[in-house]
Amino acid sequence: MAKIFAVTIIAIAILSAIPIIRHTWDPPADISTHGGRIDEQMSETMAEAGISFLASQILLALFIWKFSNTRPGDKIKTFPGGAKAVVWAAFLLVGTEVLALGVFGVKAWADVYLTAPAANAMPVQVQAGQFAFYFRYPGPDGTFGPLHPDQISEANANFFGLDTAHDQDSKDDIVTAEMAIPVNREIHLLMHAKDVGHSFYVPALRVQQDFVPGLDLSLHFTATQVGKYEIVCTQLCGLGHYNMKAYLEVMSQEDYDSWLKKQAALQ
Amino acid sequence: MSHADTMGGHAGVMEKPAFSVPAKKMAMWLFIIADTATFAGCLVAYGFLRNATPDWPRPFHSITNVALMTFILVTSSLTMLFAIDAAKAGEKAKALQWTLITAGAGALFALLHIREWLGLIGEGMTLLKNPWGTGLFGAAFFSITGLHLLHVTCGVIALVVVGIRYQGGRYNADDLEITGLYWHFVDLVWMFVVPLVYLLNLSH
Amino acid sequence: MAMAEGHKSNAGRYVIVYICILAIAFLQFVIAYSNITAPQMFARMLFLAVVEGALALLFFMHLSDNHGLLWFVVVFTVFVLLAMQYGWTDSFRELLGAPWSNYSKY
Amino acid sequence: MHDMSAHAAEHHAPTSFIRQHVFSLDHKVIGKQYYGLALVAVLVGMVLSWLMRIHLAWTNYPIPGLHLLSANGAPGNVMTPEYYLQLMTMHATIMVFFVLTTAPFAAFGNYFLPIQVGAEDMPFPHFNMMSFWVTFVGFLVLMSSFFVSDGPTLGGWTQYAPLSAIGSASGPGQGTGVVLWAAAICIFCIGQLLGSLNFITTTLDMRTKGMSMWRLPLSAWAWFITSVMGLTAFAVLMPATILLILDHVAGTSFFVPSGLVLNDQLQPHSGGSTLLWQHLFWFFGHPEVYIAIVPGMGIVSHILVANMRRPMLSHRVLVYSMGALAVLSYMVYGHHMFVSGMNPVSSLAFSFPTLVITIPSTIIVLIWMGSIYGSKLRINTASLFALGFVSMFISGGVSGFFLAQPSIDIMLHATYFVVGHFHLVMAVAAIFGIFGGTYFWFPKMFGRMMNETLGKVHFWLTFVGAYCIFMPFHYLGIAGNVRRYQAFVDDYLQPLIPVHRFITIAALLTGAAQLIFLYNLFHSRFWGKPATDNPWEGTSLEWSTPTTPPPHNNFGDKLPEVFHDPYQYGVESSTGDYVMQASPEKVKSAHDEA
Ligand code: HEA
Ligand code: HEA
Ligand code: CUA
Ligand SMILES: [Cu+2]
Repeated sequence: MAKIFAVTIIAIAILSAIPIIRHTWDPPADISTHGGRIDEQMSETMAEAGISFLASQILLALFIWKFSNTRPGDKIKTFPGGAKAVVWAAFLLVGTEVLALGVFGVKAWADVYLTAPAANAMPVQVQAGQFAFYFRYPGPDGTFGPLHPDQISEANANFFGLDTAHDQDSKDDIVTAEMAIPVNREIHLLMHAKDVGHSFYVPALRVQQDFVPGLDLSLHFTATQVGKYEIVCTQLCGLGHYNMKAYLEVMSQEDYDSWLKKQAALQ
Repeated sequence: MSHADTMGGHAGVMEKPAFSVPAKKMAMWLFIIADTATFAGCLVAYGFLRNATPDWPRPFHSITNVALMTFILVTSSLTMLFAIDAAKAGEKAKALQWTLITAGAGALFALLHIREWLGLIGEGMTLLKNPWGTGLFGAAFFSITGLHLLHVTCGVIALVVVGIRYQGGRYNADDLEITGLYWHFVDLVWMFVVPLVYLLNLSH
Repeated sequence: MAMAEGHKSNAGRYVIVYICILAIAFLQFVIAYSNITAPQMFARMLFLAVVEGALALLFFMHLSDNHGLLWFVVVFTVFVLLAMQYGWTDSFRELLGAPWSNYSKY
Repeated sequence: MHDMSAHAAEHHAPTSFIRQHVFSLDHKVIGKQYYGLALVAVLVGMVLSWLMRIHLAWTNYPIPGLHLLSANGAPGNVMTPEYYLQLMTMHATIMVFFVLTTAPFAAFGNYFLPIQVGAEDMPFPHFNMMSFWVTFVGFLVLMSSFFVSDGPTLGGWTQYAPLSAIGSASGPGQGTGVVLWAAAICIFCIGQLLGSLNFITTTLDMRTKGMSMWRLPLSAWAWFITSVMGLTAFAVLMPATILLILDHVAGTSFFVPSGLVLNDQLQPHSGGSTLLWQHLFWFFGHPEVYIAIVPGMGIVSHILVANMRRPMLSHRVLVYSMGALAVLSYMVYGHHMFVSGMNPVSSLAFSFPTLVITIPSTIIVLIWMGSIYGSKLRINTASLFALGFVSMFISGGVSGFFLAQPSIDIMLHATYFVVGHFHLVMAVAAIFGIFGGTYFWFPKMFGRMMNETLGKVHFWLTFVGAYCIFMPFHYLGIAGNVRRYQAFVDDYLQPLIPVHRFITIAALLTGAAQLIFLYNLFHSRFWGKPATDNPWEGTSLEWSTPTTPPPHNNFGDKLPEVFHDPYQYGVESSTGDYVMQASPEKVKSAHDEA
């Protein structure tokens, strides 16, 4: 029984590792400038934690194998070095791992969250509401008009609550249901929640950030590959949570300009 | 062997209790730790919201009432200590007397507190809104002071019950002391509620 | 159980502590009327309240007589109370807004 | 409280049925009641998970009979999106609170903590009884939300505001459902606080002669450490749920900011903070997950030593490590909030202690493994489950190590990677603790042995099955599969649906395997082989009771006296290779620490 158990543990551990090693299920390929660090952090962790995982499982299995079929006369042995060795091993091995990954990780994290967007980054506002994203571009004047929550009306397609009659800045704002951005240009995403918590997750862009009702937040990123990607909501927001998504279209600058013109005409 | 004996750590049969504190008293201390966390949770929530809200109102004009309440509650802690002292010295009648005085002070405190509430309600303050600013003020104020008032009320009842049973011989000086611990704790909480909830919201 | 013989009254000590607590409370009321900023006021109030509370814990609740229990209660409670304070940075974040996130800056 | 306890339980056995079986003051009966409650709860939770799994794999297929559960939730037997979320919320709430807090902690702890410290009972039997019945009422309140008009809440077990706080405008079940949920949790907290008071005072003040703190078995230490955590964790969740209820019934806005618009209606709320709820919830939430696992660690250690026939490499290091987990658990809660909009600097401040938590965890695991080295390991169902716990804890713990890094959590947060992580540690490891405890202590609790063959079959199916369910969750998460989705409509999720089907089949089979356990449990209860007083040749006090199950006052008319450390195995004594704690026999031992 013990031997089968030991073999099973080893088999499970190795089988578990195979899809990882073969990259059977990987996240969508990275299209951001900051994502490389995140991926690197991920694969380093995968290597170190993976080795720890395999090593511990296999060791466990071997010990079970070896020490479960002792004969009555056998003496109890003590692990060489005893508890002291164990504590030292834990502190040294895991401690260095923790320190190394912890310290490297700071950089990857800071890239996303602790750096200011470039001064020339292109602003886009995104609003999350049950169960859709809407995007707003500032238009030719480069400024966003103020939001008036009391004027929000799905029926009149006034998703943001803009008062185009009175607010000069709002008049040229462009509101869309999908997000288009030019490639290789830093985007400064201004996040606003209309009702409850939502999240902005684009796996390919390596960004995820919750929307917090009552607190506007921001993200900044640069997409490097033209293409169509999915923006999905990852914060439970109600019955339509699973279906709350939008497309992110990364375009060449020319395509983007003409797209924006078309959208402006539709307002 | 009666259970009551083991609670004190029956010499010879059991290990000495940790910290030499018998189970009942230990339980009260643990309750106090937990209750501290409860009050702290409420106070942190209040502080978080107060700090985050620019239009936080500072409506209190007069501090006479709350000063009086503080005086009464702190004094009731003193009378509680007299009760315990008397009980430890075996002076039963005196102990009961002091306990009931403590309970009376607690009741007076509760009455003043309710009067205070009624006054604020009269000025238009409710859980939802008040004339001075964000509605959160009333919600936080009534929740925190309400929780404290609940503790005072329970304390008064406990004091009366324990006092009477002490008189009847069912409880001893230690039980009175444990009730006293609770009472001092209610006082201690008030020492934080007054400056944080009242005095910081005093209008100038 | 603790019985009459050998019990000495602590009334004197209690009254002294009582007066100290009242004095501190009085000081708080005075500070409440002084003209200082809210954070300054808060710091002073909290400090004095902690002193008051410590007096009550030590002498009214007799923790000064039992050092083992004193350490257990104080270390445990203070640790938990401190751990609860992480939220403050977000309180300020809500007050001041998250950095780079105000759309009307454009 | 005084009238409650002082004159409690002069220890002669009660005679009336009510006092014996319903409002019993006997910690052993209360322990069994808790066990029964957990069993009922786990079955409900498991059935809910089947329904969820079937729906996830074959969305919009009818599940026969489902409309009987809720006509609104499953018109034509097809689960609606909201009903999926409602079932998910109930699944998690039931499992976390009413299974994982009650079974390893309240059930086994109640039964065995007083016995292991050598006491007749807990110091406050009335509190103990109330603790169970209050918890039971909490369970009823939670279950009642299945029967209100728009069903239970759909907000997830974390009940993030403002979804949880603005009422039914935000979705079905967000009105009465949330109030019932919050009330149930609040009541539950009260019950567990009463329990914690009893556990701590039992450990500190009720130890029999010779039972110094260091002579407590590891299971007793684990319960003690857990109750210390519970004391403050539940005390903070309780007011948070009350504030949440106030937001509903009184219309306050603690957790609801102003300016929210639902269905084109500007909400009347003003000023609250949604992050505040998250801070309060997770301040409880993270200690809670250790409340779920630490008793399991204690039980597993206890089972392992008895089956390794040698003491742990170091008793003290294990205890210190569990203590370190408890301390650190208060400093890491923000790792659930890395991308929640919390200050990103705090994320780093939370990440570091979270990473550090792997060190005591590693020490615990390595002490177990190092103790197996050179031991004379006995393989039986209990020890298999204990070893299975170790394997599962390693797997689940390692995936926690990924999540602990905020930079990686950007990709993995709110994906099935998280679901895989916490099911491995909670739904498998901690549940294995319960299984191990059951197979190990059943003879003492019911005086009969469980069937070993059935037990081993149950173990194999569950062990392999659980890995088949919960390992693939990690792959899904790495591929970006978002959790709390009732269906997978996004383009990039389509290729993952076959994986979900595989998981569902594994889940149904693993679930079916639990029927073997149930059969074994009930059959052995009445017809099992009668058990001896000490079937596993254990050393701690529960094996020294004069009868099996123990008499009403546990040890007859005389409390035992303790002469040894808890785990004196591998010695030479008159009884064999072990000497019991209560035996005055002097033996030569390399391991006497006390
Ligand atoms: C029993 C419950 C339990 C336990 C024990 C743990 C243990 C750990 N958990 Fe887990 N966790 C949960 C239950 C639990 N967790 C739940 C329920 C959630 C989700 C809640 C929700 O959102 O619904 C969650 C979510 C969660 C998150 C948030 C993820 C997110 O939402 O984005 C994080 C992030 O840091 C985390 C980290 C950890 C860590 C570092 C440990 C560590 O304690 C693990 C330490 C153990 C080991 C590491 C294994 C043994 C060591 C070795 C074999 C040595 C070598 C290994 C390495 C060096 C890696 N957990
Ligand atoms: C203890 C906790 C626990 C347990 C046991 C389980 C058990 C299972 N869980 Fe669950 N689950 C959670 C806690 C738990 N879960 C939590 C916290 C969430 C998060 C919800 C949220 O997002 O808000 C969740 C969410 C969750 C999801 C994700 C939903 C989503 O994000 O959309 C899924 C999906 O498959 C799932 C599946 C399962 C399955 C198949 C099982 C089981 O079927 C596995 C098989 C069962 C067993 C192996 C145990 C059986 C035990 C016994 C029969 C007896 C034990 C004895 C006693 C108690 C006395 N669970
Ligand atoms: Cu929006 Cu989920
Ligand atoms: Cu956690």
